[in-house]
Amino acid sequence: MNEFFLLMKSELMVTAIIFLLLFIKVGKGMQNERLLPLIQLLLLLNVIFGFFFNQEGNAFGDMFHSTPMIVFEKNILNVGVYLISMLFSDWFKKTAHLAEYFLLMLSALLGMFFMLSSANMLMFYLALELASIPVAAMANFNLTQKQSSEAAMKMILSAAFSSGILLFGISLIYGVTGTINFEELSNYTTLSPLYTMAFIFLFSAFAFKLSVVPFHFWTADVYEGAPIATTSFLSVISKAAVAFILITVLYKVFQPLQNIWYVLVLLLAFITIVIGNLFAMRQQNMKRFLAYSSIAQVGFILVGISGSNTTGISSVVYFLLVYVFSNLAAFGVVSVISEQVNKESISDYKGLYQTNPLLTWVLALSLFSLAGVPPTAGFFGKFFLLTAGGAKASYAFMIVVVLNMVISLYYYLKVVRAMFIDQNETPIAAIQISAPVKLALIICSAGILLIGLFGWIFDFIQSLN
Amino acid sequence: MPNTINIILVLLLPFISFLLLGLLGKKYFSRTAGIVGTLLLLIATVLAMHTAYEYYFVYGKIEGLYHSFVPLQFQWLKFTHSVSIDMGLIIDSISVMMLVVVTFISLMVHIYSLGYMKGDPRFSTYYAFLGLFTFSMLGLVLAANIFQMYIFWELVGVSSFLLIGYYYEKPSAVAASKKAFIVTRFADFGFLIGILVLSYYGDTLNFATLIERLTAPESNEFKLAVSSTFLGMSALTWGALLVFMGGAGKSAMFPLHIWLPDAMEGPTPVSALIHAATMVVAGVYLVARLFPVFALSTPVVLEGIGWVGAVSAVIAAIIACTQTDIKRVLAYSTMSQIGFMMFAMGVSNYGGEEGLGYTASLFHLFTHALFKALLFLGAGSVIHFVHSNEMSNMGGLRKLMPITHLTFLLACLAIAGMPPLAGFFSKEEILLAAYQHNKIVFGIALLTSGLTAFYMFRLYFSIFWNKPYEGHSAHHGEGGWTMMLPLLLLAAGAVFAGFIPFGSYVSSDGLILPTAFHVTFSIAPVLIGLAGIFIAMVFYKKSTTHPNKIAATINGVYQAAYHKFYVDELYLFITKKILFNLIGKPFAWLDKTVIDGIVNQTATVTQSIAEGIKKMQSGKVQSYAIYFLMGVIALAVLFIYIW
Amino acid sequence: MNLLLLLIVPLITALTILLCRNSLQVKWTAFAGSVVQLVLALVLLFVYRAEVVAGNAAQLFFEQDITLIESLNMHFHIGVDGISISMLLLTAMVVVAGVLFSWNTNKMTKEFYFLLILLALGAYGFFISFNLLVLFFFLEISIIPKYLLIGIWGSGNKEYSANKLVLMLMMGSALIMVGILGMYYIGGHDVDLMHLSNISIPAHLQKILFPLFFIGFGVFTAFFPFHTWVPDGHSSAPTAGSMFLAGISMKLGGYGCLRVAIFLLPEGAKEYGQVIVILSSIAILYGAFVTMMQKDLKYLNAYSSVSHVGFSLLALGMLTQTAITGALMQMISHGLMTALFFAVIGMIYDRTHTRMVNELGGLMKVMPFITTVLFIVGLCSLGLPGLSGFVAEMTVFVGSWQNDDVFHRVATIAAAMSIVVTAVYILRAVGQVAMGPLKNEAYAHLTDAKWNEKLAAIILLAGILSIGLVPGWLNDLLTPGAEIIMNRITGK
Amino acid sequence: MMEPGLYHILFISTALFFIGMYGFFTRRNLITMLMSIELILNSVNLNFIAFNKYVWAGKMDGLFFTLFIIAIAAAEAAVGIAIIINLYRSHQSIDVASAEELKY
Amino acid sequence: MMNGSTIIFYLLATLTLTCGLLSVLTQHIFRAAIYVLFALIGIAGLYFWLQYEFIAAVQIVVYVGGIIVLIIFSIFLTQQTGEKLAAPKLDRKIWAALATFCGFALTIVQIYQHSFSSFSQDTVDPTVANIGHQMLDVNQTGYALPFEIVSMLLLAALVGCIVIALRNKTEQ
Repeated sequence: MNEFFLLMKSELMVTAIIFLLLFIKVGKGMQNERLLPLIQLLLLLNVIFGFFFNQEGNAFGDMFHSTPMIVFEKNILNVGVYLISMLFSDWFKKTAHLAEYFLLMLSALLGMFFMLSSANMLMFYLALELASIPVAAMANFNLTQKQSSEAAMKMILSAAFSSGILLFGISLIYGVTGTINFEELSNYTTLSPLYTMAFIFLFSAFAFKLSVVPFHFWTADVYEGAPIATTSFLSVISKAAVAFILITVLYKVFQPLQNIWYVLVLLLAFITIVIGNLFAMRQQNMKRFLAYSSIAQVGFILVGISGSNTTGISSVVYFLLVYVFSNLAAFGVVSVISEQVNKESISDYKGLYQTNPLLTWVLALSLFSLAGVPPTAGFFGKFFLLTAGGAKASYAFMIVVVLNMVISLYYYLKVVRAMFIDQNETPIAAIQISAPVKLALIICSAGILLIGLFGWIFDFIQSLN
Repeated sequence: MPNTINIILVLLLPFISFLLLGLLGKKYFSRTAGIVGTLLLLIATVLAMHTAYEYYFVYGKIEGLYHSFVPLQFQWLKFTHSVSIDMGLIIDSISVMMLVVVTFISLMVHIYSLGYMKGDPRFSTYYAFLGLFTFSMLGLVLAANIFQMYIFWELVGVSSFLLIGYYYEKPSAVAASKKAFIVTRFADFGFLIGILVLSYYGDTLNFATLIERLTAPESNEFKLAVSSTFLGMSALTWGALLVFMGGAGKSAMFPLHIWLPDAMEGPTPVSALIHAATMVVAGVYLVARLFPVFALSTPVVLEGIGWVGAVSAVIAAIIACTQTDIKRVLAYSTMSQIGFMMFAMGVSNYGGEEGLGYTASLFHLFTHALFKALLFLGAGSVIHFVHSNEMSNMGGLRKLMPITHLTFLLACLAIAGMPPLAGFFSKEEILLAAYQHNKIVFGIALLTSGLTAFYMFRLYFSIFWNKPYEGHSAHHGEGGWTMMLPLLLLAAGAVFAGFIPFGSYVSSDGLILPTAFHVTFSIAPVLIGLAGIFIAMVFYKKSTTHPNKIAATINGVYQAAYHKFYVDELYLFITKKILFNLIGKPFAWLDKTVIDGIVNQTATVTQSIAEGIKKMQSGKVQSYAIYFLMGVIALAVLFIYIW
Repeated sequence: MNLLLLLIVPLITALTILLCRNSLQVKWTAFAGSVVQLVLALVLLFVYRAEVVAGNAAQLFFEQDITLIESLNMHFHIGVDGISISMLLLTAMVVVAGVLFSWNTNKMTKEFYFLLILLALGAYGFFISFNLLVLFFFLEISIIPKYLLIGIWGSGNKEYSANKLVLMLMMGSALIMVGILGMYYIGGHDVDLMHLSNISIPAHLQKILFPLFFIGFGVFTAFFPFHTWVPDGHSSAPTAGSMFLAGISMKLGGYGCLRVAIFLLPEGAKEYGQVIVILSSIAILYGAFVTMMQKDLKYLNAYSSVSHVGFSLLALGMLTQTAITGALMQMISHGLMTALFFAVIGMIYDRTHTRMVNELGGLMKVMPFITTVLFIVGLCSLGLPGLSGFVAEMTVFVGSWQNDDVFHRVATIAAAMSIVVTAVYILRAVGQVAMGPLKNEAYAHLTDAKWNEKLAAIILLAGILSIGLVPGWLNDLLTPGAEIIMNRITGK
Repeated sequence: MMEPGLYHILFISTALFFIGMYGFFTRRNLITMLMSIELILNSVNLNFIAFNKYVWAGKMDGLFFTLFIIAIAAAEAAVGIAIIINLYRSHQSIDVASAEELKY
Repeated sequence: MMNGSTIIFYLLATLTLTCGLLSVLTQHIFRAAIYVLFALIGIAGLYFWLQYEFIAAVQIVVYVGGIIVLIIFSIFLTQQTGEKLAAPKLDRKIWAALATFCGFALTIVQIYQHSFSSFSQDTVDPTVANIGHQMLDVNQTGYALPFEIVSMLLLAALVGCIVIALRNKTEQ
C-alpha cells in the first residue's frame, strides 16, 4: 500500500491541494491576498516533493503505470504550474474566483498526470477530458469579457468535436483489435486499412490538442480571448503533456504502424511549421502572435518525434523543459504589461526598452530562446530536436525545416525590434513589477540561460529512458 | 666582391630620409627638410659612385667578362617549395650604371628643389616623397627577383602618384595623378600575369635562374614553356609579351603613353627626376634585365618591342611639334627618346656585335637622363621665372636668364644629336644598330631625329628668342645657386658623357663591345638634325606667322597632332562610356534590382502568401471543424490509398 | 596556455560592463578587457612559436576536451593551430580598435559595449573550437548582437538592413546546421572536427554536404550571389559595427568554408571547386565594377569587400596549398584593412556628417592624420607592396596559377584584372575625399583624429604593415595548417 | 433483407456520426451544435457496444467505455451549456455567427 | 426471413436515423431537441435489442432524464420559443455535406471491407453484478481508478459551471 502511495504521489498531492482549495472555498473562504501565497507555497511544495520518492511500477491493474521518465515529465508540468501561479499574480489577485480557478487548473493538471501515466485508451480518454474540460471553463474566467466567452465556446465545441473523432477512432481500434490496453495494442501487428484509418482518427485528436495544422484553427482564437494565465497553461502545460503522451503512443502503442506515422508526422511537421510561421508573421496582438509561434514550435517537436529513437524522446522532453521556461517568460511579460496598462499589441511595445529594461530583456531572451538563438537554451532544444529528426529525414526536408527557423526568427525579431529599436513618443510607462512576478521572471530567465549550458541535463533526461 | 653594406646603405638612405621626414618632418624639419634629404642622398650618391667604380674597375670584370653578383639575398615570402620572393641585391653592369644615374639625378633634383620649392608649406613632405621615390627606384634597379622588381615597380608607381598629385588642391593635378597611376596599373596587370606565367614555367622568381632556365633549349622548363600554347602562342611568348606590357606602361610607350603628358602637373623637378630621367626608363631597364629571354627565346616579342618603340618615337615627335606647353613638349620628347631606346632594344641581338642595339639603348638611357633632366630643370627655372607653362607667355628670356639659356641650349643640341655632345654618340649607335637590322625602322628613326631637332629648337627659340619678354620684371632672377649648380653639373654631363666608351662597360653578354664609330654613317643624321634646327630657327627665332600658315595648310594633320591623335579621347570613351556606362552601371543596376531584388522579393512573396491565407482563420468555429474533418479524410485517403 | 582564458576574459569583461555605473567606466572596462585579450592573443602567438621552434609538430596546440553531453557525444573541444591564432590576433586587434573608435558613443553605452564584447566572444570561441556544435554555437552567438548594433546604433535604413543581415546570416547558419546534422550521423554520432577529418566520408554524401557548408559559411563571407546583406548591413551599421562585420564576422565565414567545408569534405570541394572559382571570379570583377559606381563611402567599401573577399574564396576554390595560404592571408589582410577603412569613414562621417563622396573634398588640409590613414588603407586595398593587401593578393595569384589548365588560368587573369578597377575606384574616392579644394567652408574648422582614434588606427596599421613588410611570420603561421588541409585534399 | 448484425449497427452508428457532424457544421445555434455533439458521442457508444457484443464479448471493455463516455458527455454538456449561457449574457445571442470577433 | 427481432431492429434503426437527421435539419429549435431525444431513445432501444439493459437504462437516465432536460432548460433560457432558427448559408451547407459525405463513404467502405474476427471464447454477460464487480475492483481490471477520475471531472465541471453560469451574483 505504501508503494501505491508513492507510485501515485504526484496525483495524490495534486488531489490533496484540490480538496484543500475546495474546503477553503466551501468553508469560510479567504481573501485573494492571503490565498494566493498559500497556493504558491503549496505548489512549490508540490514541485519539491515531485523530485523525491520516485517509484516505478503499475497500479490498478493496467490502468496506471509510472516510470522515471514519466515522473520527470510530471515534474516539468509541476514547475510550469508553479511558475504560472507566480507569473500571473497580478491577474490572480484581481479575479473573483481564485480558488475555483486553481481548482480547475489543478484538476486539469491531475488529468495530465493521469494521461501521462495512462496505460490504456480508457484512462487516456478520461484523463484527456479531465485535462481539457476544466481548461475550457478556465478560458471563460474573464467572465464579463465577450472575447473570453467566445474563446471558451470555441474551445469547448472544438474539443468536444475532436474527442468525438478520437472516440470514433478508439472504437474502431477496439473493434479491430479487441483491446484498449496499450501493451496489448503494441503487440497487435496485423495491419489493415481500417486500423490505419482508426489510427488517423485517433491521431487527429492529438494533433488537435497540440495544434498541428490543419487541426490548429481553434488555437489562436482561444489563446487571444482567454485570460493570459489560461492561455499560457494551454500553450505550455497542456501542450507539453500531450506531446509527452504522443511520444508514448507513437513509439510504443503504434510501433507496428511506424512506417505510416513516420511519414504522417513529417508531413504534418512540415505543414505546421510553414503555416504557423506564415500566420505568425503578420500578427499584431502579442497573445495571438505567441499562439501562432507556438504552433510553429509544435512543428519542430514533431520533427523531433519523427526521429523514433531514444534521442527523440529525450530531445522532446528537453525541448519542452526549455519551452516551459521560454514561453512562460514571454507570457509573463505580456501579462504584466497587459494587466498594468492594458496593451497587447506589438506596436504598443515600441520603445519599451527605454522604460522597462528588465521586462524587455526577459521578453527578448525568451523570444530568442523560442527562435533557437544561442546562447539561450532554445538553441540547444531545437538543435537536439533536429538531431533526433535528422536520424531518418532527408536533407531536403531538414533544409526546409531549418530555413523556417529563419522565418520564425524574422517575426520574433519584429518584437525585439519594436522594443529595442523603434522610436516611440509615448512608450509604455515604467511598470512596477511585484515580487513574485519578478522572482518568476528571473527563474525563467535563469532557466533559459543556464539549461543550455549545463549539458548534463540532457544526459540526465537521456538516462531516464 | 661587392661591398654589401655600401649597397644596402645606398638603398636605405633615401628610405631613412622618407621615414624621418615623413613621420617627423612636420614637427622637427619644416625648414631643414631639404638639407637633411639632400645630405642623406649625397652620401648615397657618393656610395653609389664608389660602388660603380669598384664594380667596373676592381672586381666586376673577371677574365674580360662582367659578372653578376648577388651579395645579399633572403627569403621574404615563400609561395611554394621552389617559388618564393627572395629579396636580394643584384650587382651587374646595368644595375650599377642605373644606380649611378638614379642617385645622381636624384641628388641634382634634391639640390635644385632647395631653391625651387623654398617656402612651400609641405616642404618636408615633398622631400619625404622624393626619398620614397628614390628608394623605390633604387630597389627596382637592384632587384634580384622578378617579383621584387614588381614590388618596387609598384612603389615607384605610387611615389609617382604622390608626387604628381603633390599640389593636391589643384583638380587637374589630382586627375593627372590618378590617370598616371591607373594607366600604369593597367600595364602592371599585364606585368603581373607575365610574372605568373614565367615563374610558373621557370619554377623560380630569381632573375638569374629564370633567365638561365628559359634560355636553355634543353632544360625541362624551357620545353614545357614552349610546348604549352594558348591562342596559338607559346606560354613563353605570352609571358614575355605580358612582361613587356608592364614595361611599356611605365615607359609610356604607345598606346599606354597618355599619362605622361598629364603627369607634368607635378612640380617640375619631379618631372625631371621621375618623368624624364629615371622612372620612365624602367621599362627599358626591364627589357634589358630580361634581355636574354627576349633575344634568345622570344625573338617575336623583341621584334614587337622594336616596332612599338619606333611607332612611339615618331608619334611622340609629331605631337611634340604642335604642343605649346613647354613641359608637354618635353614630355613628348621624353616619350620619343624612350621610343628610341626601345627600338634599339628591339633591333638588337644577344651577344657580340649583334648586341650593339642593347648597348646603344642603355647608352642613350644614360645620356638622355642627363640632358633631359637638364632640360626639365631648365624649363623649371623658366617656369619659376614666368609663372607659366605656355610658350606664348615666354620669349626673349636669353638675356634675363643667361645660365639657364646656355645650359638649355647645350641640352637641346645634345638631344638633337649634334656632335660632339652626349646625345650624338648614343643616337648614332642606335641608328647604326637600326640600320644594320631593319631599314624601315632606321628610316623612321632618321625622320624622328629630324623632328626632334625641329621641336627642340622650336622650344628653344620660343623661350629664349622670339618676341621680347613682356611679363613681369625679373624680381628674383634665375634663382639661387641651388638651382644653378645642378644645371651646370648636368650640362657638363650632357657635354662630356658621350665620350665614355660605354660598350666597354655595358653589353648584352657582359663582354666588351668595342665602340664602333663611323664618321660616314653619321653625316646623314647630323645633316637632318641641322635641317630641323634651321627650320625651327626660320619659324621661331622671330615672331612670324609662318607656323600658323603651315599649320593652316595641313590643318587636318595639325589638328590631329595637336589633339595627340585623339588617343586620350579614345581612352575617355572606353572608360566613361564602356566601363562606366556599359559595365559599371548595368552591374550596379543588376545588384540593386535583380540580386537584391530576389532577396527582397522572397520576403515580399512570403508576406503576401501570409496575407493571402489569413482568410482561412475566419473565426468561424464550424469552418474550423470542417477543415478538421477534411484534414482527417485527406490524411486517411493518403495513407490508405496512396501511401 | 589555457585557451579557456580567451573565453573567460571577454565574458568577465561583458559581465563587468553590465555592473558599471557610468559610461566612462564602461568604456574603460571594455578597453581594458580588449587589451588584455589582445595581449593574450600575442602571448599565444609567441608561446605557439616557441612550441613550434621546440619541435612540437602537433596538429593542434593547447587542446582541451571537456565533455558536454555524453549521450550525444558532444564535447567542448578547443585547440589552436597557426590558422586559428592568426584569426584570433585579427579579432583581438579589430576589437581593441573597435572599442576605441566607439569612444564617443553616448546612446546606451553599456548595452553597446556589452554587445560588442559579446560579438567578439562569439568570434573567439568560433576560432578555437574544434567541435562542430560548439563552433556553430559561437557562430550564431555573434548574430544577434549584430542585429541590435545595427538596429539601435545604426543610421539610414537601419531596420531594413539589420533584418536583411540577420536573416541572410541565419539562412546561412541554417544550412550549416543541416550540414552538421548530416555529419553527426555520418561521423558515427560525433561531430568533432578532428574525428571527422580522420574518417572517409562517401563521395556522394560529400556532394550533398559540401554545398550546405560552403554556401552556409559563404553567406557570412559574402559569397556571390549571397552578398547582398553586405552593402546594406555595413552602410547602416555604426562604425564599430561595420568594423566588426567586415573584420570579424566575414572572417568567420571564410574560416568556416576552409576549416569545415573544404577540410572535412575534400571530394565535395573538388566537385564544386570550379563553381566556386566561377562565382568568385564574378564576384571579384562584379564587385569591383559595382564599387566603381558607388557614391556613398560605406557602400563603396562594402562592395569592395565583396570584391576582396572574392579573392579569398577564389583561392579556396583553387585548392592548392599556396592558394589556401593566400586565402587566409587575404582574410586577415582584408579584416584589418576594411576595419580600418570603415573606421576612417566613421571618423570622417563623425566630423562632416556626410559619407557621400561628391560632398567631400580637400580634407587633407584639415585632417592630415585621417586622410593619411585613408590613403594608406586605400593603397592597401589596391594592393600596394609593403602593405598587407599586396602580400595576400599575390599569394592568391601565385597559388591560383599553380592550377595548370586554361579554366583556372582564365579565372585568375579575370580576378587579377580587378586590381586595375580597384585602383580606379580607390583613387577616385580617395582623390575626391582627400584631395582637391576644400569642398565646404564648414569643413575648415574640423579637427583631426583624437588620441583614441589615433591609437586605434595605429594598432590596425601596425597589423597591416607587419604583414606587408615582413610577411614571413604570417606565412609560417598559416602554412602548416594549410598543408594539413592540402594533404587531406590530395588524399595523403 | 438480411439478419441484422454487427455491420448493420455499424452502419447506423457511422451514419449517425456523420449526421451529427453535419449538424455540427451547419447549425448556427450553439445549443443545437451541442446536440449534434451528443449525437456523435452516442454513435460512438453504439459502436463500442456493438463491438463488445459481436466481436469481443470476452471482456467488458467496450461496455465500460460507453459507460464513462456517457458520464463525460454529461459533464461536457454541462460545462458547454454554462459557457453558452454566459456567452448569451454578453452577446445577447447564441448564434454562432455572433461570436466571430476573434479571427485572422 | 423477417422475424420479430429483425423488424424491431429496423424500426429502431429507422427511428434513430430519421430523428437524428431531422434534428439537424429542422428549423425549430424545440423540435430539434425533441428529435434528438427520440434519436437517443432509439439508441437506448438498440441497447435493449442488444441485451445491454444496464447501458440502456443509464442511457435513458442520463441522456433523456439529464442532458436533454438540461438542453431544453437552456433553450428556454436563451431562446424566444417559436422563433425559427437562422438558416445556414448555402455554401456552408454544400461544404458540410460534401465533407460529411466523403467521410461517411470512406468510413463505411473501410468498415465493410474489414472482417471483424473474434478470438474470444467465453462470454462475460453484461449483468449489473459483473459490471459492479469490475467497476469497484482495484487490482485486476482496476476500473475504480477511471471511476475516480470521472468523479474528479464531474467535480471540476460542477465548479466550473457554478462559476461561469452564476456570474451575476458576484460580477454584476
